[in-house]
Amino acid sequence: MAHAAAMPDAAPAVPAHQPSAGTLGVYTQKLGMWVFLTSEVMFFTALIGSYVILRWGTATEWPDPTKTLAVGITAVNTFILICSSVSMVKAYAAAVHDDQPGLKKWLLTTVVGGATFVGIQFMEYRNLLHEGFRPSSGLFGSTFYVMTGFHGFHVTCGVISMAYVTLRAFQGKYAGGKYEGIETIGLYWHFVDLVWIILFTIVYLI
Amino acid sequence: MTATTAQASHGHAHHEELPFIRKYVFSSDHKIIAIQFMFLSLLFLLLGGLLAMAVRWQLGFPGQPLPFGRLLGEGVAPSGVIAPKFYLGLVTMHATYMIFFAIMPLLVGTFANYLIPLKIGAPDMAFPRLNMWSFWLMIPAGTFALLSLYAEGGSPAAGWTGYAPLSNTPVYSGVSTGQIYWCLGIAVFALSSLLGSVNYITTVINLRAPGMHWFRLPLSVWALFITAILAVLAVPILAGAIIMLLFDQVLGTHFYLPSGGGQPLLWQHLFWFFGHPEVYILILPAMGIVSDIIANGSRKPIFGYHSMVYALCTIAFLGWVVWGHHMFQSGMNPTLGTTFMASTILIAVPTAIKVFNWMGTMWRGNLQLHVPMLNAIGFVAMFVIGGLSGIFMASAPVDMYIHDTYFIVAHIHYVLFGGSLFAIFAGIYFWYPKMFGRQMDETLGKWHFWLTFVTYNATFFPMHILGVAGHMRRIYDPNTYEFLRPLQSLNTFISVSAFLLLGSQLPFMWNFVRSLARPKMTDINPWRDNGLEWTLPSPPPHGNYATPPIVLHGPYEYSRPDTAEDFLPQDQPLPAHQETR
Amino acid sequence: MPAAEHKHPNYIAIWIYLALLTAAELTVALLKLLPRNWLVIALLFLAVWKALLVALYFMHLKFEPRRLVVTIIAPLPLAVILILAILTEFAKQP
Amino acid sequence: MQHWWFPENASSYGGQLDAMFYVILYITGIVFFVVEIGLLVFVVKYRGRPGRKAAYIEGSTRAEIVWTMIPAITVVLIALFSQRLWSLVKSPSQIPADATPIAVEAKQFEWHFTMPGPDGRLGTDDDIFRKDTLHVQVDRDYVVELQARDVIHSFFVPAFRLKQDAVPGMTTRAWFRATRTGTFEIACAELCGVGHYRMPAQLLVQSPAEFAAWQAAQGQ
Repeated sequence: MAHAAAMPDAAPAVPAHQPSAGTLGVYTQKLGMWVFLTSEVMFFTALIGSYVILRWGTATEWPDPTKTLAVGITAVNTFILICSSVSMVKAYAAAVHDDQPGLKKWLLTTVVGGATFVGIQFMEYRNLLHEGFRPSSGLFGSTFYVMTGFHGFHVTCGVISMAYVTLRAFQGKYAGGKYEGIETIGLYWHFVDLVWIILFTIVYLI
Repeated sequence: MTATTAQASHGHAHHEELPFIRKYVFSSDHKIIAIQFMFLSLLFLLLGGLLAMAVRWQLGFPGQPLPFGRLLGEGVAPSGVIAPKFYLGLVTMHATYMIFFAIMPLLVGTFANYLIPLKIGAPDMAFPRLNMWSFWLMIPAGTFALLSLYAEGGSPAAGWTGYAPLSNTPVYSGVSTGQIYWCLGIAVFALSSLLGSVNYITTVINLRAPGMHWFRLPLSVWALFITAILAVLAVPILAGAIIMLLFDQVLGTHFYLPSGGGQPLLWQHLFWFFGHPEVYILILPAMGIVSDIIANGSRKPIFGYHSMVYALCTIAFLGWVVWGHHMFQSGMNPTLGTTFMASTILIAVPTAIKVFNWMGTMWRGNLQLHVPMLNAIGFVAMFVIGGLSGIFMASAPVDMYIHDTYFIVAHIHYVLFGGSLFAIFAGIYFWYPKMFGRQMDETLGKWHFWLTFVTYNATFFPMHILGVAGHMRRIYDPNTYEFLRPLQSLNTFISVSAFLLLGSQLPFMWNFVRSLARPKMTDINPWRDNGLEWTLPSPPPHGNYATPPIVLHGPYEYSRPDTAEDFLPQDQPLPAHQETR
Repeated sequence: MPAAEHKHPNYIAIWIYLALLTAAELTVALLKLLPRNWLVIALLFLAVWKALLVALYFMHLKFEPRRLVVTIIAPLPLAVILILAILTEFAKQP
Repeated sequence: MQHWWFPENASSYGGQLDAMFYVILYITGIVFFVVEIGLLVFVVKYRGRPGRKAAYIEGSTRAEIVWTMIPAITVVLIALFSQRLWSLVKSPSQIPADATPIAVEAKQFEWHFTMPGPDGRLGTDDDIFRKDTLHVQVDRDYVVELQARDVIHSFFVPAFRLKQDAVPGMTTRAWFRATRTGTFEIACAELCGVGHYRMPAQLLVQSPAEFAAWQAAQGQ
């Protein structure tokens, strides 16, 4: 689909399943995903930056998060998300090596991991709201819910897309070493994991 | 030059006939999407213009009933007289429609979509279905924006900049649902704009035709590419900021509310961190379009192609570190203000390079004063005024007096109307034949240009004087202030000019609609342009190029001494195999 | 295609690495092993370390063409400029 | 016609700010005429004629260096001069140490002024409170401490060329010295709600004698 050779006379003989690369040396879907991820970086910059500024730029009192939030269960949740990232790269490796059973297995693991994360976060929200910790509970509540909420929204979108990709994998759409779709959605998945690593530290632990 | 036939026997363009709804409604063809964007944003342009007329009526004839004003309803205009709250709604929604739903989709949605794949020799965008989503998301975004105008409790009244805490506290503004719709509309708009921009960047990087090196890209594509980079990085900041503004209203958060420990200035910083790159999103594509048209109209290579590209990049980069100049008088740290003043004033340098290079292009040319060229020259002439008045604001101490006065209103309109809109007109006249296969009427076009040019200046130039006299912006009735009363006659003059300015758009509207029914033209390259799009039939088929074109040289090979014609399309070989650029 | 494209690091090793770093974070944070400022610095350091592992190995930035990596990193200073500028702004307030 | 330009200046630094405005006006005016006349001349001189071919010129590095350097030097000079003035009007270190404080609280759609009594200090018993009227003495330094009760307002004294936003949740400062007596208008310059247009206040600059008499009258 992409014809992006830089020189008119230097179009190399491209093997059947190898995506072609443009100026930055990556195929189109992956490039598009990276461009999208840079914009996601800026989106989370707005949210995390506001948190940093409101917490450390002004002289207001800030409660100890480890006292309000359930750090233990969230640590487990963090671990689950990291695990789903690992299963995602295993799925990618399986796709590259055309290991179809492996691909299906690891994709399913990833979807289950992601869904578990969302489920646990949902329970956490329910408990917190029940205890009276709300978005309107001062700046801590405001920033907490907006940051983790939008992260959870991203995970949910990821789980839905992953479920779709898994369905396609079961239909054999990635057979023959066609790994591009898996790698591209994987980038998004790892990015969401990466954001959580930062959020877990600065929201729950500091 | 050879016209590529619509039916391709092999290669990329084996697109079977699609049903009407897939071809013209839920189309993933970048050209159809561009035209959809154009129709939608021209409607918003007209609506924004009508709101401006109501604003000008109140300022020109304060307290007089607006003609047909009773139609607006007693709630917003008792006995036809615009109420103060509705006035603020008009001001806010005029700017919101113009910036987010007219100028930006016209420049980016329309021209980026239409020109990028055609000009780089690509079959379509990198992600055609995302592109379709980018347009269809504009429908809910636009619907929210329209709903907010007539929402219960009044339309948003905090200005398009939505400064907190006025914007997020219904008690202070008297507006509730209107402001919420406004936030939702802009948030959805942000998503739409993001999908489009990701597409443009990926397309330019990966889908250029063989031989289309970076320094063989037309300046319009360069400008649209850099614009897309700005949008990808700036628009998410707006999305984040506006979501927090929304949550302050609906979830009871306190991001911008001092009562809960929040910071009103945080909103301003985030907004302008987006807002200044946004200003360049609104002008860089115009510069690119004008560069292409001026080179074509002058029948000369663009003067200093490389420095034009570097100037674009410099403006885009500096655009990130100047946002504080919107906040000189906000109570920001004066030392920070100094930094922002220095970076801001430096932008004058790359801007000056561009203006002088356009003049250099016209110098010793063979100027074809057709309608697109007239509008392009109009752009240069008017953009200079907007750029120069910017220096007054960039100087922080001078800004202290003219900040938030009509001086800044004049400035923004010289840049956005005199700049962007003239370029948009130029672009529409120029690419209309490619889009629809029909030429717009030249005589009506000239009438449109000259009437617009005169009434436009009569409307906006006196605003500088209002500003110097201290006339604040966004005030419902200047006569409350003793020192503004002598300006009433000037305000009336401006208003009458503004009505004539709207009237001057009638030839354009008629021309645009009427030309759709004119006979099809046979000439596929009426402007004798070098761009790849002019090697295709008009309108080009779905999938554009049957086989990828091979690009052999830069886009501005006009009037070469060694060619008989005064142009040389990019896929035609240079005489004697000379390698240029 | 260059061979580097499909280089697979030992993902399980990185998984263990990440798990250990997470455990280290929790220990430092919950037992409050360090004075407040040092605690913040240590935790941020650990978080960035983990994020880098994810970016380099899971998102295989380590194996991507350098020009892609540079392009992706280029906008990050903007984020830093934004936050630092606003922080200076509010720093002057009592 | 005289009202179609700056109101007559009445502050110590207003003259310098106006001078800066005129400097920029002259510089930009020259550029304006160069560009507009240039465009006009080109349009007439190089207008298309059949059979003529344009000159094939791709650019000129020397010309571009010239029109890069001239604007660059000019704007750097403008920035340097502006910086000096900016610091004079807004830098906290430039606020005269012995300036008399005035507390201004802006609310929708009123100005609340708290002026010190004869002791020259705020927060004492002789403070004078006025709504929408501010009394100051000519040739004396004042520092305005701005606060906002609800939304952002902007303290704008056109005759002083002074503008400073009042932001809820923080105190902003601005200083001035009136150089002539008279009654001037204070306006709100930041959109602050439905009554933004009707937020005028009076600023009375009085001679020392008048001011002392007024101040004494308040104490009774």
